Amino acid sequence: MDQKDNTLKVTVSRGTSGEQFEQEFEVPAYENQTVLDVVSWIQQNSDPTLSYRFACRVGMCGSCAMMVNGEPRWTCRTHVKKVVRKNTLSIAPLRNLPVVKDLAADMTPFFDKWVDAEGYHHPTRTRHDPMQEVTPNDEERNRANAGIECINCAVCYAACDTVANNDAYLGPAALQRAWTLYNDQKNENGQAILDAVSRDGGCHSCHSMGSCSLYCPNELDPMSAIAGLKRETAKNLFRRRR
Amino acid sequence: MLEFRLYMAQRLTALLMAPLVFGHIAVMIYAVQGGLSAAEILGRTQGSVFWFLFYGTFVFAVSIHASIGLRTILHEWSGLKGGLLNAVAALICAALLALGGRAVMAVTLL
Amino acid sequence: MRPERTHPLWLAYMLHRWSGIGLALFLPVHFWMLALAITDAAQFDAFIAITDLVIVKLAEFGLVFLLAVHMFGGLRLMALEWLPWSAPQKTLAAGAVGIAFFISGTFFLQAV
Amino acid sequence: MVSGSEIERHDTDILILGTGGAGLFAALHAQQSAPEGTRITIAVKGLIGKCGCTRMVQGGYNVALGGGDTVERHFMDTINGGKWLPNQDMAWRLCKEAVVRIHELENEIGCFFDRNEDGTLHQKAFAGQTADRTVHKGDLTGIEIINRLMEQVLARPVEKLEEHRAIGLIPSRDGAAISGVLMIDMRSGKFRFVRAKTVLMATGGGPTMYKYHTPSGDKTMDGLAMALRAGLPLRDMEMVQFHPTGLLAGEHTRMTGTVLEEGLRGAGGQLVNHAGNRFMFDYDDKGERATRDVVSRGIFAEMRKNNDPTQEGVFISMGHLGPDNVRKKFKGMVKRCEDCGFDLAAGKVEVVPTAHYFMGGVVVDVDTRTSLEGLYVAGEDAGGAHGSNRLGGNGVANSTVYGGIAGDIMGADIRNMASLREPDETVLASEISRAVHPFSREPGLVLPLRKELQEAMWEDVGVMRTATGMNRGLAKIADISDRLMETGVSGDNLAFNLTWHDWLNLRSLCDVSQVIAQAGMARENSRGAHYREDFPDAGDMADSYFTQARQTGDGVEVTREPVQFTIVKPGETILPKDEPETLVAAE
Ligand SMILES: Cc1cc2nc3c(=O)[nH]c(=O)nc-3n(C[C@H](O)[C@H](O)[C@H](O)COP(=O)(O)OP(=O)(O)OC[C@H]3O[C@@H](n4cnc5c(N)ncnc54)[C@H](O)[C@@H]3O)c2cc1C
Ligand code: HEM
Ligand code: SF4
Ligand code: F3S
Ligand code: FES
Repeated sequence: MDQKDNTLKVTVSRGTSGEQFEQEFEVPAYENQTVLDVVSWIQQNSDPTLSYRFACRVGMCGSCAMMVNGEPRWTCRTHVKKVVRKNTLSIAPLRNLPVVKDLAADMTPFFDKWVDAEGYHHPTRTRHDPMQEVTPNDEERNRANAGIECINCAVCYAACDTVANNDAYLGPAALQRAWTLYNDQKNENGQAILDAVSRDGGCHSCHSMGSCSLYCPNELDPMSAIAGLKRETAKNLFRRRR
Repeated sequence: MLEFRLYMAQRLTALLMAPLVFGHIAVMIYAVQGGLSAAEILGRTQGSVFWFLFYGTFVFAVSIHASIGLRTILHEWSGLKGGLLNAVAALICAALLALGGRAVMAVTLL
Repeated sequence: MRPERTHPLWLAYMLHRWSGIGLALFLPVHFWMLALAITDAAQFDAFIAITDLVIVKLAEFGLVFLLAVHMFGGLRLMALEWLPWSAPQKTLAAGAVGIAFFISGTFFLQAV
Repeated sequence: MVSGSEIERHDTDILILGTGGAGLFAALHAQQSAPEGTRITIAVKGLIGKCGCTRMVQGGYNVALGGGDTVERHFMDTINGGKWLPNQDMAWRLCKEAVVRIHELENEIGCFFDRNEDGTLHQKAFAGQTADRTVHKGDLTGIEIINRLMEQVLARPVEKLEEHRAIGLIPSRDGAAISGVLMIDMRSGKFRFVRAKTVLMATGGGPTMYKYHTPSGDKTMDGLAMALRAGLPLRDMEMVQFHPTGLLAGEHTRMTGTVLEEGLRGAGGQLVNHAGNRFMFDYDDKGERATRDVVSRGIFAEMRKNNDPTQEGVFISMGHLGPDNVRKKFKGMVKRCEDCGFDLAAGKVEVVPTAHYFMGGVVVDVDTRTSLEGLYVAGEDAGGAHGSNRLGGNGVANSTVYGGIAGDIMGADIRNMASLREPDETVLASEISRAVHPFSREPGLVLPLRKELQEAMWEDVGVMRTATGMNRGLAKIADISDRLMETGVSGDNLAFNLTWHDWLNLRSLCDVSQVIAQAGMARENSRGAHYREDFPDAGDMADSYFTQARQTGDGVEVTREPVQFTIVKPGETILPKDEPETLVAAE
């Protein structure tokens, strides 16, 4: 490797929403290096004012997602090797969210929508009741399990053009959560969920473009979850008429 | 809820149109074999209740279907929203109905 | 083009959208032409005559293609949304385009 | 200098610091128990539920739910595991209340834990347990617990101060109680002083002052450093738990230190040294399946023997179990290693012991109250429940159990607290000047100092300790600490200024590191996680003492306090006579 191969040319988006600009950095390349390491190197060695967010550094907390060469990714688990092109990288804050500063996006809208989609458990029992017995592999449970490991990283949210173009759209993660709960035998009030996702900006705004499922780092499939909601809401319409 | 209703309307009209489109394409393929002329078309269709219903249904469905589709696109790509968006969509629907209705009348009723 | 958009399902979505727009633009023209059929049969025939031009043939091909693409795209979507999914949707998308091509191709060959 | 007028002031009734298992549970319980109209505020260094270690819990949650297992057995395991140092009342309440908490998690919060085929809860046995007790959701238990808790809190009318870093516990004017907490609103860089009638500190400790460590990046012992400054007694501060298998991927990556799951060894994973030989049987009959502390020491000793500078750690090798089998059984781990460029399924991955959990913490009673009125501490910040060693699975049980208790107690106590307390403005001012100190110095790099501290702690106050080593460590800590005070940060733009926070993080770490080393000096025996090469004996169990550290003037004073055997004495058990020693089927 010659000297040039040992450095990465990294373009980083700086500033806050509305006042963004790009800045270039040279970062030494290492054998085991993630995109988060590149960003950290810049802040720790080159420009101490660079802002970004991370916590767990192992793909569990979902706070480190950024746009890497235009694609949304969890940076702590993205090896540079996988994304680097001709020794260059471009890094920007997660798309479709306001920017707090530099690479740190404001995730508030994402979580507000999570709650708007009724994305929280509606209990049927209390702590004083025995736990519900649930057959682990029946069909309904498998549907609930399919999306349960979402880490709310908002990668799917950033990948989706419908989110980009429609402010009200709840987005793939929130809807997938709603679908998971809808299929959870322990959750009461499926109707509340169907109502929530039938409002404007709900599941019917999705165009099944599938970027969410393509980019989800945990290989979840929000697109199919949303399709499930569309099916259930449509069925429910006829059911209620009767 | 509005969007959900529009969604259902768009899907239902699409389902309605699908067989009509098939029929139409079949007719077209048959028709072009002999070369088109006004007389030919009119000869086949005029005075036919079947063709009136066939194309009438299509026009009705397509006006609803396309205006809903364009409403979505206008909202997503131009940011139009609220009453204005709905008004524009209704206008498109009305225009399509008018134009299409006139055409169906012309082709089938005289 | 942004890289996050260039995958089969996204392309299917775009194709569906643009074919819908194309159809929506064509439809009024088409209606207007039909209406002419009674108000001014001579003008209509003159109009129809130019359908012999290659360029118009191509346009027609395009329109039928749009209709076919859009229809099959739409049916694919509805299948995906309402029928319990399982089949890889990419195949469906590709299949839709393929069949569309087949039908419009038939039409085109018949026409020339 | 920032003047007082630049502080935003803000009032609430119940203030909670941190959103791990302890913080989130406290918020929910406080809401249930406090009188109508009580303002509840939750402030956190990161985003709600997306920081801290509870989310990183892999293996699971210990709770005795019958099938032969009893709260008594869980308790005895906890006491034995903690080598008789735990506060027995706390350990008892932990084991007992865990039963309620797990039902709450499943039934009210909506967690779904793995089931047996017949639909009942699946439980497994972690090392050091005598029953199949650990409830889990695959090997991502923490994500399930925290996501569900987070949703509940997000959906409730609790005031949320995200990316607010607590930097000082501010007492009332008379010093008798707490007045509130000074924070930095990290997004703007402004100071915010939040007054509250009750404050729960649940910032989760986190021994990240070691070269290799597992906890989340936001955890830097801020809570314990604040408690120390507030004059609160801290116990068991020498007790740092090391996990034997942390990933070793080089110095320049944040992946280094992250944990490779315990189950790998349980399933038959082998540890081999740089020469390619298995070595754990040289140290313990159970080989790789020995407890965390034993394996950590085995690896550490092996590392010391090796003088090839290119190879620091040892290797974990799974290939002999069949790569496909490994891939299937440890899907998450294999993928994680693969993303980082390692082949866990077929190849071997370099590992080192890594600092994992901090048993020490603030002295509290079984109701989470501290010696400062209005201040409560729960979770990893609180000391006592685990003694010298925390059983795998007792960590998240501890934080959720005591977080909930703290919420209940605060909700009740607040009824007797008529009004907010005026702060001691001099403490407030001095905490602010502490925080702005780096702006008065020439900007420099903070990272090299942190690395030096981590190296020093790893070498001298780490897996194996001696008086000489710890004295050397103390000198290094003092030196690093001094140099930190001369290392500045540019104060031009304080919004989301991570470098400023790196500085503050290191400040907390230095302060607590010193206490760890001093407490380590004070314990002249080897118990659980604390191993003295110069005092390898465990000492007489009946004379067990725990260390208690407290800031006095400029220094820290460590005393030894006798353990009160309030429930069971060493050599005895509370299990019925004919109970078998273990219910876990031998492998
Ligand atoms: C990788 C890993 C695996 C683990 N696996 C298990 C397991 O299988 N079973 C088990 O029982 N235990 C396990 N543990 C231990 C367990 O995670 C902890 O015992 C427990 O989660 C601690 O909970 P907590 O609420 O006290 O702290 P945490 O969950 O760590 O939360 C601390 C919170 O305080 C916030 N905070 C920190 N400083 C400040 C500040 N200055 N101002 C404001 N907020 C602040 C943090 O951002 C965070 O939100 C594991 C730990 C790790 C690291
Ligand atoms: C004949 C069968 C047809 C079927 C099965 C069909 C189906 C569909 C479906 C399912 C959608 C929703 C797409 C989405 O939400 O992403 C749609 C959208 C649309 N359709 Fe059709 N359609 C048909 C005919 C037509 C015709 C004839 C026109 C035009 C005149 C048309 C115009 C549109 C437009 C403009 C959209 C909006 C596209 C978008 O939202 O991206 N459609 N169609
Ligand atoms: S669905 Fe996948 S991409 Fe979307 S938030 Fe969840 S884990 Fe992230
Ligand atoms: S990318 Fe967006 S449009 Fe639907 S399928 Fe996924 S949410
Ligand atoms: S830092 Fe937690 S997912 Fe990347």
